[in-house]
Amino acid sequence: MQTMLTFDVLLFASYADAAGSSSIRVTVPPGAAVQDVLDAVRVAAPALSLPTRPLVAVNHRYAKADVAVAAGDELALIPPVAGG
Amino acid sequence: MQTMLTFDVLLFASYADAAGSSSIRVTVPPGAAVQDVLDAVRVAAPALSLPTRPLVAVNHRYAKADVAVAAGDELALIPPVAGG
Amino acid sequence: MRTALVGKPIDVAAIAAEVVSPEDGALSLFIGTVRNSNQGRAVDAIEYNVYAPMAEREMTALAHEAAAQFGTSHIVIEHRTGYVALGEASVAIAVAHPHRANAMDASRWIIEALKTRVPIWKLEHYTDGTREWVEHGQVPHA
Amino acid sequence: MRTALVGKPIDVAAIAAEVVSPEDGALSLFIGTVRNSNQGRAVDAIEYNVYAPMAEREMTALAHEAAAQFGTSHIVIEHRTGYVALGEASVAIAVAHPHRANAMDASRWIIEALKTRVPIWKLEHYTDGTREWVEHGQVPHA
Repeated sequence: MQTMLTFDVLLFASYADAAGSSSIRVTVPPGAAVQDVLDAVRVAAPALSLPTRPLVAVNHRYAKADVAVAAGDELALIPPVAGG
Repeated sequence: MQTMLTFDVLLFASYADAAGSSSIRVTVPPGAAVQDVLDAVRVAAPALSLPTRPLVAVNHRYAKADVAVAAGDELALIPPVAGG
Repeated sequence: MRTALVGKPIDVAAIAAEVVSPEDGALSLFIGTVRNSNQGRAVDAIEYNVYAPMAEREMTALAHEAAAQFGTSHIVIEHRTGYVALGEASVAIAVAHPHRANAMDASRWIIEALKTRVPIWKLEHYTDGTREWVEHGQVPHA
Repeated sequence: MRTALVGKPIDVAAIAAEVVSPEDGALSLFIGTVRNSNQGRAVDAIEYNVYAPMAEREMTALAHEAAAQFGTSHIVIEHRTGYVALGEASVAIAVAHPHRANAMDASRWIIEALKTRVPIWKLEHYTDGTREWVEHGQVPHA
């Protein structure tokens, strides 16, 4: 039996405000993808009320929902950006 | 009989170089238009070899060939501009 | 080519001097500045929240993509972090090229792409003491 | 709004500071610079010949037309006269506006119109000692 994966998913701006934290810890089974992490975040932080398809970054790159995650990955939820 | 009109038509850049002067004196009859001035310039300075329809300014504004000229007007021939 | 997140005021003249090479005939500079109102509300300052390592990666990627598309590596992008006062520059994009169309096209492409992709967020501080996250697509912006 | 023919180096930072007002969120700057070659010939310097009173009149007219068309009077145009050395700015166009699209559209409109209408001519001095008047439409240019 493989070890579960634990991530501290980074939050920014309005997401961090809504969650009251700059990260949220989630645990997903081995072989999980971005979508599984999102589902776990929704359960762990219902106050966050994420949009249907929030942007996610894996290791500083935008990643689709079916991208696999691995131990040590840096995961972040990206609210609609507003630089400039 | 009315007095003839005399102008020192201003020349710039390649026109001044071709004419060997920064202005050229022409005399046209009363009631003359820009086109008459141009014709007189061609006679007075054949070395200038003007294009068929050179740009002309009357009192610092571009003027068409049929614009009347009057004593005291500042006339200039404008080579293709190249600012910037 | 250089991109940077900066905590101090942006030096426009220094960037202009840095980006122009002897073969360039044109420099296009876009500067975003903090304006005193948005959606009719009086603004005091903007606080930029940045996901720094990813923002740096995306800014570098933008510069490389623009270089390939517009034919110049003479590109500098700087974006402020933290509090930025009224009238100060929040972002500067400088592109130099032998010809003006490429320089202008490139700087415009970069600012539009930056506002779509680079993970930076702005918290507007209003003169009435309230604050709000600005989200593009939700409100008009500069 | 200000337009000027200038005999000294253009101060880009001063123009940027001058043109931006508190309500502006965007500044678009276009700078033309003297490049080291044109049509494959090595250039030493450019000498600008200007029909000054008409050039001033046309530059002012351009600024007013741009103000009406793009909705901002925050416009500065400076053009050098006489000799301009390699790498120096020959022209600077600065437009500030609450929103970036207008600022960028206006500065681009102005440089294109300036190159069509303002009576200024450039004499290129080449490193081989020869000189030639550049005429738009005849040769590519920045």
